[in-house]
Amino acid sequence: MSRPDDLVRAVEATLFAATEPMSAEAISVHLGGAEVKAALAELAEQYRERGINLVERGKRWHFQTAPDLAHLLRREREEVRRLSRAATEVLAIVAYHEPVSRAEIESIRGVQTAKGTLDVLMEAGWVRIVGRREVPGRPVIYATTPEFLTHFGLESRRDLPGIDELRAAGLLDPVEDALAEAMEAAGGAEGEAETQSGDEADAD
Amino acid sequence: MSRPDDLVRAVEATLFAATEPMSAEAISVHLGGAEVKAALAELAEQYRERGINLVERGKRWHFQTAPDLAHLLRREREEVRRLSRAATEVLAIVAYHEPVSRAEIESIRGVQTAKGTLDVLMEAGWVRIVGRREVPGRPVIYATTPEFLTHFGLESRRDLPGIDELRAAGLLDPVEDALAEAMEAAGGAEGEAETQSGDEADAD
Amino acid sequence: MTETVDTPSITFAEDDWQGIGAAATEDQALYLELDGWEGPLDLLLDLARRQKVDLRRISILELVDQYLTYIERAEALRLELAADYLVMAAWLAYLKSALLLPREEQPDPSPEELALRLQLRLQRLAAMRDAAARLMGRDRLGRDVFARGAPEGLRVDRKSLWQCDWFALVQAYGQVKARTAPVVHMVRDRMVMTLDSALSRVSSMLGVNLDWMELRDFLPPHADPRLRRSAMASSFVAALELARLGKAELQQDETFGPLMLRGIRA
Repeated sequence: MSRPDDLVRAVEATLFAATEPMSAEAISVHLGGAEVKAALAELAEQYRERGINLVERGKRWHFQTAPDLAHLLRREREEVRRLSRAATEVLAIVAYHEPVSRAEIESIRGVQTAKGTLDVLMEAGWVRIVGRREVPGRPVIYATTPEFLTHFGLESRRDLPGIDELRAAGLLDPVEDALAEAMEAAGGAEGEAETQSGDEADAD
Repeated sequence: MSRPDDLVRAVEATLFAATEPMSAEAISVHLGGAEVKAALAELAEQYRERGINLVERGKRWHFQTAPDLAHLLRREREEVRRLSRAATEVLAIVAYHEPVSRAEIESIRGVQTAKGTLDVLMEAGWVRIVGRREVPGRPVIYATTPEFLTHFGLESRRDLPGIDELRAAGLLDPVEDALAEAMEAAGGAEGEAETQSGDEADAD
Repeated sequence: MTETVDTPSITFAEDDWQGIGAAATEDQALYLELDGWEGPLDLLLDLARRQKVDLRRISILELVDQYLTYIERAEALRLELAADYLVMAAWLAYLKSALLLPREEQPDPSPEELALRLQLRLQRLAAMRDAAARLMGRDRLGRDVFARGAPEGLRVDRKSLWQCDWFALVQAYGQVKARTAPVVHMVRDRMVMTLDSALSRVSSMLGVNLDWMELRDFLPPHADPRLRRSAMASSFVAALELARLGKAELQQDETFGPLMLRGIRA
């Protein structure tokens, strides 16, 4: 690697030393107000094929090891918490539907959500309360955090696997909306939702 | 920048993720017995002029921030903070009565004085310890510093107005607590507010 | 398997879900895991997946039959079923009968609508379950990719630049002085009759009169009301004092009644 310019070196050193992902703004403040966006882009490019990469997750940047080297590093490091099936489902529902209330989560899952399930996700730092829905009862609504994006390697929520397809297929809309639409389209005869046809999802 | 070979990438990622410096042997063991010396030398060269360097210390390798950027790791930020009312009182008592012990300050103020208050004044550079009073317990005694005079634009402590002048200026009239607090609040609005209520609250 | 086209969907490939029941091919094994389902919708989805068709083309009637069969057999095995499984069974039985009714006798909402609603819910649950699996399968920080093991950390030392001005300093001292100065109470000048003058007045009046007199009669006549209050207090104390010295006797017939006073000749 060639010697980068001083700003790039400073951004590189700052992000290397940081214990948490940093936003461009935070880096800029740390470096006395320098404009760092170009330096970040340059660094990301320089590290693109190396054993460590510079990545942006939810507007925050950090260095991490390259994903293809996971097998070398994984070993003695099973620190990642194992989520229950219920917790993974709730997390997915929050991520794909946010902001979402507990009742909405439950209506999708068809079961009550144990109090502990959301707590686990909040304790992990992946989900937080973002306010209340202005409907009767003013239920609390939940959304994901920047830490969620960091952990799952998502630049933004747009990177959620399959979210565009799910949205296009209407699968992120409430049942009521889809029902009204389908009844209209199919004349209520066959009860067959002819919205978008699809093929098998390839979840690996 | 070309993609480094896989072994170099693996060594790079391993050292990056390691929680401690690693010897070449330990890296080799971690990577299934690969010969890593050449890869280490290559990496060290590639990082030589970057914001982070790969260095060998006592036969163990680790990444560290480039020495010329070490200042980035520890920065000082100055914040203008207004002295709390309690601290201002203590400072005034020290100025008028120096040298004075903490017990004497308390007896003049009529309220207990937190240790932190004097610490703040010493941190500000306005008060210092000038010795001990030769009485039982040998309490520490405090006095003002030359910086104190400079900051307050005083030639000497004799420039401080006397009791008679204070009385003439109406500064000895009892001030209702509410009024005092209102003045405090109004003054605190500018700059970093030192929230406090009452006399006992001290700056931390 | 249904014919598929080139757009994404929410069906499950046979091997992409390792959930409960995936390995349970025998009915018996399946029943014993009834606890493992997170509610009837979960069980229905699992059954639907066994039809191995796109969820949008699933046969609701077949699904209902399968569900009811499972519930019946679970009951036959005396497995304790949660109430919501039974509620769902009852509802599905109703749905089935409605679906089989002649068209003109259909209730409202139509059984087709109810079936569609169930189908839509299953699709949504399946979509989220699929999404969860894909999310969990990503390169996760701390599992697949790693942050720096021993970051130096960025320290920002906050240094306080204390501010205080001359006026605040002097004013603070003034406040301390004002607060701790000895408090002097100024008592207003009042018209009073001292105890001494009351004593001499009462004893001299007792000397000239041997009859019972009310205490009020000892007070100076036409006095200012404020002086009168003071005189009353002083005269009362004077009367007590004279009684103590054996120079007078006191009598009061009732509480708050007139206090009578009479001199004793030595």
